[in-house]
Amino acid sequence: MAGHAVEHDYHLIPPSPWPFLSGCAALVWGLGMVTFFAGLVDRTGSSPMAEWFFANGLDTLKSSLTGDGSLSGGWIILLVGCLFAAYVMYGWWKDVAAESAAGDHTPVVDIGLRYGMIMFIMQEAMFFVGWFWMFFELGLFHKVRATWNPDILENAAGYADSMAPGVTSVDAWHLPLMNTLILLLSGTTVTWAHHALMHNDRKGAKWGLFLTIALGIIFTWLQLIEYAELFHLRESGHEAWIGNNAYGSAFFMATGFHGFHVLIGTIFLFVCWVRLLKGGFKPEKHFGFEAAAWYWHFVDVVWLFLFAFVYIIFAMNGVAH
Amino acid sequence: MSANKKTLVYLVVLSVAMLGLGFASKPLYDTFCRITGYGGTTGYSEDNLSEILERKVKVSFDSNVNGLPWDFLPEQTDMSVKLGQTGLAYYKVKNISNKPMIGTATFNVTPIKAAPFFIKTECFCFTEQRVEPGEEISMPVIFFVDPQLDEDQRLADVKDITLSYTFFDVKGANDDLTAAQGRELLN
Amino acid sequence: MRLVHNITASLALLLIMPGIAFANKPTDGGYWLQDAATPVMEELTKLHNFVFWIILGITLFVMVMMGWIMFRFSAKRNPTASKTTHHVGLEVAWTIVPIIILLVMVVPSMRLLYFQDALPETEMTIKVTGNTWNWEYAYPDHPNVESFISNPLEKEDAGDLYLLKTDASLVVPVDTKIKVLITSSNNLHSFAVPAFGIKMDAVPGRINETWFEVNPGKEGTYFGQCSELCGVNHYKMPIEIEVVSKEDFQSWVANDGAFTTAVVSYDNGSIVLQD
Amino acid sequence: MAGIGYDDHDDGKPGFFARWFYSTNHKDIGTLYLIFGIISGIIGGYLSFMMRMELSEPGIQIFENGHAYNVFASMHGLIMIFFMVMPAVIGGFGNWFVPIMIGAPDMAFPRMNNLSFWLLPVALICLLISFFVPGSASGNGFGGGWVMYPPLSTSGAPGPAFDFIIIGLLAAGFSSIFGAINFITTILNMRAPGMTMHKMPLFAWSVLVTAFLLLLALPVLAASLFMLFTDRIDGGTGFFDPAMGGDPEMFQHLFWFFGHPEVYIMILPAFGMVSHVVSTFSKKPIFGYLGMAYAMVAIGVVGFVVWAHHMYTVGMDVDLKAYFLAATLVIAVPTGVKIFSWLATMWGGSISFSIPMQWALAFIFLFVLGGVTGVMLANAGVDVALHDTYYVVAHFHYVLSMGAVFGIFCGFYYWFGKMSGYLYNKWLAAAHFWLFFIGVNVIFFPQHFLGLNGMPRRYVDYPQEFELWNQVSSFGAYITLAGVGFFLLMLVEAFIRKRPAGANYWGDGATTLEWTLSSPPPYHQFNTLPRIEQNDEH
Repeated sequence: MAGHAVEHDYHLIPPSPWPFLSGCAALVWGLGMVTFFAGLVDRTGSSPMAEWFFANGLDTLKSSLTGDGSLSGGWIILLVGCLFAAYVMYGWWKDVAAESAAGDHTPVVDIGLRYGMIMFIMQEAMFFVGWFWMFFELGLFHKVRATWNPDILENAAGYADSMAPGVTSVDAWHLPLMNTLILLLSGTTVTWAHHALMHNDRKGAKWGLFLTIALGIIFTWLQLIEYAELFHLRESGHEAWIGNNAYGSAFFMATGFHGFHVLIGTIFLFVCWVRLLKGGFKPEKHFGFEAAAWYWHFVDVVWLFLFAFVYIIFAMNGVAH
Repeated sequence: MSANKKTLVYLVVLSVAMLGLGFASKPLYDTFCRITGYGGTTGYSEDNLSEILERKVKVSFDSNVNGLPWDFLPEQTDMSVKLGQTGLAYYKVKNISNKPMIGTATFNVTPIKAAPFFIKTECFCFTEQRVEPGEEISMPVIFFVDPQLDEDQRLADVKDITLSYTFFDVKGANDDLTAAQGRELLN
Repeated sequence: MRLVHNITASLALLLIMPGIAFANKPTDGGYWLQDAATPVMEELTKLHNFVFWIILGITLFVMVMMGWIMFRFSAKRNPTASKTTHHVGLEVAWTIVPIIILLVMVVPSMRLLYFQDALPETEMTIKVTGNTWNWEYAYPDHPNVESFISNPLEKEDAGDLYLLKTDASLVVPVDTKIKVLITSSNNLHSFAVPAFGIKMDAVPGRINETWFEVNPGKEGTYFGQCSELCGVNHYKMPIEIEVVSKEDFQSWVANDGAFTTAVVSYDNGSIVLQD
Repeated sequence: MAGIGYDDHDDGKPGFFARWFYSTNHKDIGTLYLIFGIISGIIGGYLSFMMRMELSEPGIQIFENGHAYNVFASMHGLIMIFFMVMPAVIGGFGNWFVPIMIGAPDMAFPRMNNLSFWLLPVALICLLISFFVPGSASGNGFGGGWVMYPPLSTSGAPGPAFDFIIIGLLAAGFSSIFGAINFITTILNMRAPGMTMHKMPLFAWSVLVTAFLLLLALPVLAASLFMLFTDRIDGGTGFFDPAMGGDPEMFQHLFWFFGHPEVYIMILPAFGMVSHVVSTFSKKPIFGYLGMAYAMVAIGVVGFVVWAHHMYTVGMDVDLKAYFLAATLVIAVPTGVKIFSWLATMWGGSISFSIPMQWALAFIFLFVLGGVTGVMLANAGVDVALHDTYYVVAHFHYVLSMGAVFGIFCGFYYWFGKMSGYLYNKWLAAAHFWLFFIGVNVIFFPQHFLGLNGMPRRYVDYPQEFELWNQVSSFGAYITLAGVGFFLLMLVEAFIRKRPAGANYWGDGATTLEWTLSSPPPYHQFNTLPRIEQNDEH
């Protein structure tokens, strides 16, 4: 049917290597995940097959890569997988940015991109639903069954009793409060950048975005300090360290995954910043920037939930460390 | 495009509703039960401890050990208490291995619907217990059954409540024993 | 298509033939629930049969309708298709009628559910612990009976009852309301006795409870099997329950959990052992 | 663009490697999905055939021990669900026909579409690796069932086999999530002028609902898989470890919150395809189109609030059981609406019994059979006797192995000419249908009897009392195998003979947009968007 002129505004894309390479990167990353964590722990048991697997496969690879084999596990494979994935993302996004600049993103394509981003954020929200569900289950209903404290529904303070006795919780009004303010502030700076961009005030946009990224990095930094302090508690032999129970599991995994999303959001904003510096984005068309801003706001909202439930309510009866 | 946008709005609202309904159905249901007094999670107020009813329940005691060389038994199989009346029961635990060991106990109560009314004012659960080799220790549980149990229609048939404890080994605390034995037990 | 319908129809007929009286274990070629030995299982069987008739009716209705439509409206007999696409009355009807059928069904269903759950005043308790891979039974009310482990018998010893027979059966009295506490020492298991209508998961760190009461005159040996995947020997942890008369049970308890030939007499409820 | 210098709007097909590995064409990607689905189906079918052979008589004949059998059973479930049914119906037929049916030139995000596909082989490789690496002390592979309940999947399976499965399922999950985003955007944003939501073909509707289910359910699975992963690390988390205050039962809640919508994810697209086939071969438009569309939406919505009916015996509060019982029964209503609407579509029609129609009729009948046993199982009281017995196995194979799979074959024969451009041999196709139809019924109908009689699932060996029906069931596996043989024969024959199919080889009844195109359709269709008349009747 060649020869017909294309009379629609949709964007037909020529073959692209990135999806296939993404699959390859995912495979390397997945192998890295398994070998890294399987390598950390001696899971071989007594199976001869296991001995063979580790001796001939991973250990050989590991020692050929590291020389001595003192580092157990396939962290190198994991690292290679991550770098591979980063390379693919770089190439993929570069193509998208180039297509956008070439005018391939007609209004209808632009709307499609918006739908796509909304759906993506929806699935991210459901991912956190899983973690919050676990958190509430451990906080509320697990103890209903276990009759730890039956008045949980009477007052919110009851949440705190989901922790084992003596477990110290993080004081919500120190670092977590600061982090909340930082994220809220970053929400305003990103809006500032957006409005500046819309009014073609490129300098303001650059500054707004720069501040947002800086605040994102500070947030991550403070979160790392908080983790470091908590790990220090374990090192010092504090017997009721929160990592020793299911509450701690939920705490670390929920805040950890949020932190991971902050990292992704920061990188996303950073990419936008670089594009902005290079002269990308127009006042009337800058969806890449908007998507980053949406994502940032989503991360912000998740944090507010974490702050309200994980830090404040659960920590009401907790002992500040 | 506006038709599309409308559809989007509808669908987003729909999905949020689906999400919300799914996520909220369990807590909502529990809350509903509590408010109507129909379900099992009736709350209790803290200042009714003085009230003691004539209705009696039999409280049975149960014990389990999971992955520890310990003997762990209740010192009484059951005891009859009035609603609101404080009961005192003892469990004894003995370390039959030749090294000191640390365990931690979880507990639960059946029937599930009666669990929220079973209140322990002192227990040894969720704290680490260290027991020397050959040592035998006795551990008290002080509890009462909330008199509000009597007001709940659903619990009219509850005459027997079981309190069960399970001792687990503390992760990492007894490594030399559990790394080998624990796996053996599991596989 | 007709041939297939005939086959399925005859299979359905096979199903509704009156059930043969079954023993206390599965029967080769058996196609129905095992014989009820407890009130719960009796109720369960009743509800099952009730629902079965409803779903059979629905299936037959759809089948006959389909058969008729395929016959009547085949291209040969009906060369020109109609263009009807809506009939409000019909659409409302096939929404309302199923709702009514479901409402009819839900009443006995809830009754059974609550009957199973409401623990009556039980006369004794047994405790079941699932291990990998055997069951451990204890009698908390009878401290003199030591808890024991019930291992499956190997093929040579079990004969025809391989994968059902154990080296130590759970002994319970007939006509007694018995509470069963179920837990597990590691993986999930499920304590299931089909003839009693009980099945309850054994979960580590949790205690679950259920109850049964074997009907008078139903003494005998009953069999069940672990019903929650628990690893390599999941298939090989059968449950064997010996239901004995109250007197025999008393003597079993008096002998610290052993059947002996010793004569036992009962004097005002207390047991007197005679040589 | 990495050296592939094709003009954006070139209609020519790229070279082999670029076309099949770097593809951005929805039809090519759909073809890849279908080929992938067939390969996975053969692997999964092999696993189930071995299981049936093992069970054909008491005693352990084929497998080394119970663990090896459990590995086969677990992998059969995972591969059939994630790598056969889902890729075939959503990835394969969805990719091929959703854009065409709504009058779009391609999917909204063609590159992401290809990513969705390429994550699947990655996932399958991870699952296949897990076969050959240590699982537990009893042997290689993971034998904890497709439901992966802890503690059997945490402390009970210490080897890396299960880690590979987690990684594989995460990859498959992200594949489906990206696919879902793509379908939703395509359907909402790329409908041809005049193609309103209420004029959209039912298959597109079914994929839209499915995509929403995927989007909302799979992230929860991803979260619970991460929990399993970290629980498995020594010194890691304790979500499902009672010793740390966690709760193994909680995994079941999270899993089934995903797992129940997953069941509808597999069956809804089949509903869509069957609707088209029934309408085409009755030469009548769908009866009660709106009711059909919104019944699917209702099934999707209710599907999210019934998950714990898979957990009646875990020791749940009785009122919760009562709620889940009632909610589950509600699903029978929209499902009934669909069944009756299909019957009403045929009523007054002029029915020709071509191969796709045979599959569709068999689908309706067998789905009813599987559906009514679902009503039985929904009764929490009766479920106590049937839970985790072969009755459940029979039930879900009637709705999946005969529901979803019959739907797949129904669509396959319906669109085979459209996709390949060739006509299939009717005799081979008929042999496939009849052998398959008889085979699966012989396999699964006796399993109802086994279940009623009390035979538990996932048993490598069973008491001799269960022998008769197991023998019958295993005999059915031979018949089904022969049926699959005819399917492959049919494929080979069609591609050797190359009988050209016309644009609309089904005649008047086939009214959706794909029949306005040539067979196979041009590499890029609808360079001029079709216009749907406002007064088109459904």
